[in-house]
Amino acid sequence: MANGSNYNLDFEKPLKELEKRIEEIRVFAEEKKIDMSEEIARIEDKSRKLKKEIYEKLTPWQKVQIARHPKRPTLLEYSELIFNGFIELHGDRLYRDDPALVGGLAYLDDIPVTILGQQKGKDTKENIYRNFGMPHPEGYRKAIRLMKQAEKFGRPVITFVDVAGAFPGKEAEERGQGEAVAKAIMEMGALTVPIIVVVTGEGGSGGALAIGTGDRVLMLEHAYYSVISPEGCASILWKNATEASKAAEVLRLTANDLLELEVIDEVIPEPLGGAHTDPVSTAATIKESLCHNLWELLHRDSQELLVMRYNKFRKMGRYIEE
Amino acid sequence: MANGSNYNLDFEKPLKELEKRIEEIRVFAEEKKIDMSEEIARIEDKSRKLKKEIYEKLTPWQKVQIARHPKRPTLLEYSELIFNGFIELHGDRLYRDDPALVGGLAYLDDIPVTILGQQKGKDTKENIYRNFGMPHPEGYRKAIRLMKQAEKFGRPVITFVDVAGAFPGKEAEERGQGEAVAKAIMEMGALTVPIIVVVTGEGGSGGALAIGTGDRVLMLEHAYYSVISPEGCASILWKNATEASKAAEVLRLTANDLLELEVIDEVIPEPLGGAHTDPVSTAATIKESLCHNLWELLHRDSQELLVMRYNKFRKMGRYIEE
Amino acid sequence: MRISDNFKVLNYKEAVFDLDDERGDDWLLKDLFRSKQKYVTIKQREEVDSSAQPEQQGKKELPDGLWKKCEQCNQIIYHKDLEKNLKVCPKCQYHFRIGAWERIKILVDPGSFKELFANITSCDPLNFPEYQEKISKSKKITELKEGVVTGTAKIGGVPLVLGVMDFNFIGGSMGSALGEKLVRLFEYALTHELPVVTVSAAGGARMQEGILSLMQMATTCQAVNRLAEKSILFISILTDPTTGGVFASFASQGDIIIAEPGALIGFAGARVIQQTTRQTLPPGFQRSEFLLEHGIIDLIVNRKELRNTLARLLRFHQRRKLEIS
Amino acid sequence: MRISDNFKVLNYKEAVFDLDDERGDDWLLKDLFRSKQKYVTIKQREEVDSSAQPEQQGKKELPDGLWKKCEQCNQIIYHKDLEKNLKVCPKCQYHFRIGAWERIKILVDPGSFKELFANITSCDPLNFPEYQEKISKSKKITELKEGVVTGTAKIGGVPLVLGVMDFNFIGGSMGSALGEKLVRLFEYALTHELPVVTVSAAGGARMQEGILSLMQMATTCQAVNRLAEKSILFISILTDPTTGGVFASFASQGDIIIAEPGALIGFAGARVIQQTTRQTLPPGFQRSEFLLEHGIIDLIVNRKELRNTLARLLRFHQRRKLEIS
Ligand SMILES: [Zn+2]
Ligand SMILES: [Zn+2]
Repeated sequence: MANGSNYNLDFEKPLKELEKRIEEIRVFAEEKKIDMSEEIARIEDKSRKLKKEIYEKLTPWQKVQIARHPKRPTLLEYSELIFNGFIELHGDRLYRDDPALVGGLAYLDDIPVTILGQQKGKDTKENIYRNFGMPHPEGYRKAIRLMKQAEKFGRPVITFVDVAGAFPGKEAEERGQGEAVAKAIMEMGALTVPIIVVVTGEGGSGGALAIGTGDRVLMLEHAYYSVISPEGCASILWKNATEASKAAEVLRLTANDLLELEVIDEVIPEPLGGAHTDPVSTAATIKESLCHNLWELLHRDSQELLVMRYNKFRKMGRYIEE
Repeated sequence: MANGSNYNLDFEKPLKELEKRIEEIRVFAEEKKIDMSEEIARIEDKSRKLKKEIYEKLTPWQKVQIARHPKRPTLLEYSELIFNGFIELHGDRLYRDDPALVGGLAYLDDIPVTILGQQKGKDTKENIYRNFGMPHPEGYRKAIRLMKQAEKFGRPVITFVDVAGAFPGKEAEERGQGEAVAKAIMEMGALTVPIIVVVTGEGGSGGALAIGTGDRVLMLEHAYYSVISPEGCASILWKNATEASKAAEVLRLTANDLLELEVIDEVIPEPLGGAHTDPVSTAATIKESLCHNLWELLHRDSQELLVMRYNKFRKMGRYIEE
Repeated sequence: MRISDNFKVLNYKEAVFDLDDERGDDWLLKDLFRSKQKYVTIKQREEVDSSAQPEQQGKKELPDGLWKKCEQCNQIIYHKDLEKNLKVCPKCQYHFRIGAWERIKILVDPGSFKELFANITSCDPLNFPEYQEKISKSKKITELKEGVVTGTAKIGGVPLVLGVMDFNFIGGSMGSALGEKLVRLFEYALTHELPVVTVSAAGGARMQEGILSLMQMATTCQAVNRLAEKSILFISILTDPTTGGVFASFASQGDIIIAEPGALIGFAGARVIQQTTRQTLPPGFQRSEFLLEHGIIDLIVNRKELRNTLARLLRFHQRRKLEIS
Repeated sequence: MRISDNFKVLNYKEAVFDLDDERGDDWLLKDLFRSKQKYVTIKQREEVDSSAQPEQQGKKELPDGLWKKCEQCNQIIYHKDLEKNLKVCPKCQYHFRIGAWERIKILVDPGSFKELFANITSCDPLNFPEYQEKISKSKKITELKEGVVTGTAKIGGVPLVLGVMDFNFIGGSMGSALGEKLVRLFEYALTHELPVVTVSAAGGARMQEGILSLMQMATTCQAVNRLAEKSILFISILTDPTTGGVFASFASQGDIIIAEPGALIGFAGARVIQQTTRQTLPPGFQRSEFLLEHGIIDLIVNRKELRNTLARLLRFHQRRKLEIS
């Protein structure tokens, strides 16, 4: 729960060193009035190549770290960068407005849609306010309300998944978190309008799936989506949470893994260095993907959608029939 | 909030005195071994006549007192006396199971129905547990859940209204009592199965109406149904809650008033002395009324019911069109 | 003469709404009050049922029509400035209560409001003490025939039906006539497939009509159900105060619920709660911000942004066929 | 040999259910155990995944098969008496965990259970460490091919489909095969218009199948949706423990939800909650009684009353045309 400036990606250390060196040379060159532009260009080129090299062979655990980057763009940023005229709507009409799950109305190009998703904070204060982006039951119930509202007015729903996991808290259990998650999954299964899910950051187990049952499930290149956190898995398997990196391998939680497993439909590429290094271009890529997917879905009628959605999830299992 | 044994109906004082006299004579006769049966019979006859006299010209305020009698039969008693095989179901699936609103499955003769209503306690301890029969929002939400469950399985709903009024409490407001009451009214308006409402005791404003929008609204002879409590009305009108008796007159809150105003469909007669003096016969009368009304409603299809229900409440206003 | 007749006096710029408009929240005001010419003069109104709002008792200390004291921060405000600011205190943003016609003026496109069901008015079905007098007095003070003004209008160019309550008419209480007008409005919206906007300002059910007023909760809710069936948009705006049976019926059942800042909104009255349960009520109890936090309303919108927000929401929900090739 | 083959050994009296039956709660037991003849012998089973239930660690102190110590009140119970009492402690009513076939035996009309989808079993789609071994071990211990037994049966004469989970099969976790069996069961119910009863005993999703196991929450929920569309009754029975992804999917979406007394039911684990939030958890947290109080379940029913309750509920929901003249 570090904030952005302190958060370093280990595997970027050699990169950071190169950048530091470039900076040093710049300062030196300026002081001494020497032209070192050639030297700088050479190191910059090296840095670019190194970055490409690193990002081409990111390990699952490295991707998890990128997915958790505190500067990683959130729904509220995407709501401005991808959509027009966003109006946030509040409340579950039952108990509380949950700031950990944000939703409202917006246009995707010209098309009115309902968007919603978990919302992490950008600093400690906001993270406390937003419970680090982990909804309470009232968050899922707000999602349900907004989705049913969208259904009433025949507009598509686009959800953004970014959650470490269901919130382990006393009040969440008291207010029926399990029921709320299940109900959200149920309602999404029965919704008569198109649903597109984008896993933008962390796809943490039930908290993610609660708003994850769509006609299309898209996923950012460095997002992850898993039944359990790598740390949790490691502590069960090897009684050691520090084996998380190994657990991230065996869980098959990267976007490419999920594409291979046919759990998601599309991997949305991120800029070199991850979404947080260029939210604008990331948003543009997401928007492109949303538009072409929504375009296809808008050709279907409700009944078709429901059957397709059912079949899509129906086949997501691997078993033996002896 | 007196308990049963302390609760005296003022207007029954002469009756109680006659009963006391009879008892005294009995004891005296026994002690002295004198036959006083003729004397006793004479007074008993007088007592019967007096009772009839009193109950034939009960004032509205007296009826309010009867309606509030702590021994007045409640839903849980009626569930046994009118229905078979009652199974109570619990919870709103959201926040809490509200003991002030009880509901479940039962047979009316052979017909599976859902029954529900406010539930007062029989003593102080139970009254505290049941919040004196005044539901919190979760009570109304349980009612909604059970009604929608009934709709799903195509069975009629029978509600029993007995509530002093909506509960004035901090938590009730925090959890959206107004919204919950409105939603309950809304859902009843849209329910595709027959609904019969029986006002058995107090029909206290919004708390009563929340489960009061039925295809038939029946009312026990001494029940009352009002937009405001007589005390509340008196303190607004005459800045004096003790004028409640006068307020009860002007509010037109008795079963006969409501029949005249076409707000209810039927007055269910009570035994002489009120429902609490003979719950079994009261229940039998209610059952008869429920059966013949349900029989009529079962001949209608859902669409007819909805139109009839709409029109029924649609016309409940008196205004001038200039 | 209706206050609405004064509409023509106002030199509105025909608003060009644009959803991507970045002119900010002030544009409406600017348009409304661009030229410092004659403003519509609205008669000072006596507050009816002031018992429900004891904090307003002292407000007559200053000469009417020239100065007004803010009920929240005690700022002395030049009356014309207050009018210009849509009766919102320029210092603390306190939203003064306003009448139905003032509200309509603020909300709708100029000249677009056409009143409906204007002839429906209350009778006295129960022969209730002093009710006739109350009605007569309210009619005189408010120049209204009933506590709600209903009609068609346009907001940001989008046609809709609009029902606006007036708290000064017997405390904004809902009796048969008021319920009837609202239901007719909802039915009109149903027939003509128009979105519905209501602005509530209400003390609850109208006691003087007894059970008949309680039944208006059912009647209006049922009509809202019919709107829902046909997916007709219903935006409910809650202003200070929206309580009792109005809040516990149609007003809390909007697809989108908007409140003005600081409005008192709730079911049971705070005084009754304190008397009954001896509970200490937190500051801000039953105010808009409290309801937003508790998940009951969607948005809190300042009065001067209200029209713009409505326009955006109405546009967003306008029916149109997606052209799919 | 399946334990179910032993069914014939039991000398059941063919139960005559009557909804107005006033014989009380004991009648089922009486019928079941009227004659003190040979009982079905159920093999002692090792608890799998005992890490999830540390309080059971000490239970092997006594020789198996003869005596058992109650895990709640420490009462020493003669094994046969425990069996007779449907594995409920006669002293404190603690409900011991029981296997799928024991559960089926207790619930259904004798001889009525017909297994479906028995050949579906787990594979190892992710090549997950030690998963193959876990499956093999569970299969051996439980004599099951998967953590749920599915089939058709009758209860109180009413035909239904029944899915019963077994906590001893990899902690009752839901993997692809388990999800598939449940969904097939629900789809079977849909085709044949039969009511559905599930009995959950589950630790959550099966980690070893990664994301595929998570997706079983979606798959099963969608199938429950289809049941709902056709108004097919779904009764969900929660037994100790029902947690994680099973609780947060089909198991919490029954039309009627019944729990056995004292069962652990919840989404997030108590230990994780304490570690993460440092909150003190009240006694009885996430137990059946807690869930009833919090409005999440309908009923708590003792094991020995369960069959009777189910029979009543199934009868109540039997489809029949009302003959209206
Ligand atoms: Zn001020
Ligand atoms: Zn025990």
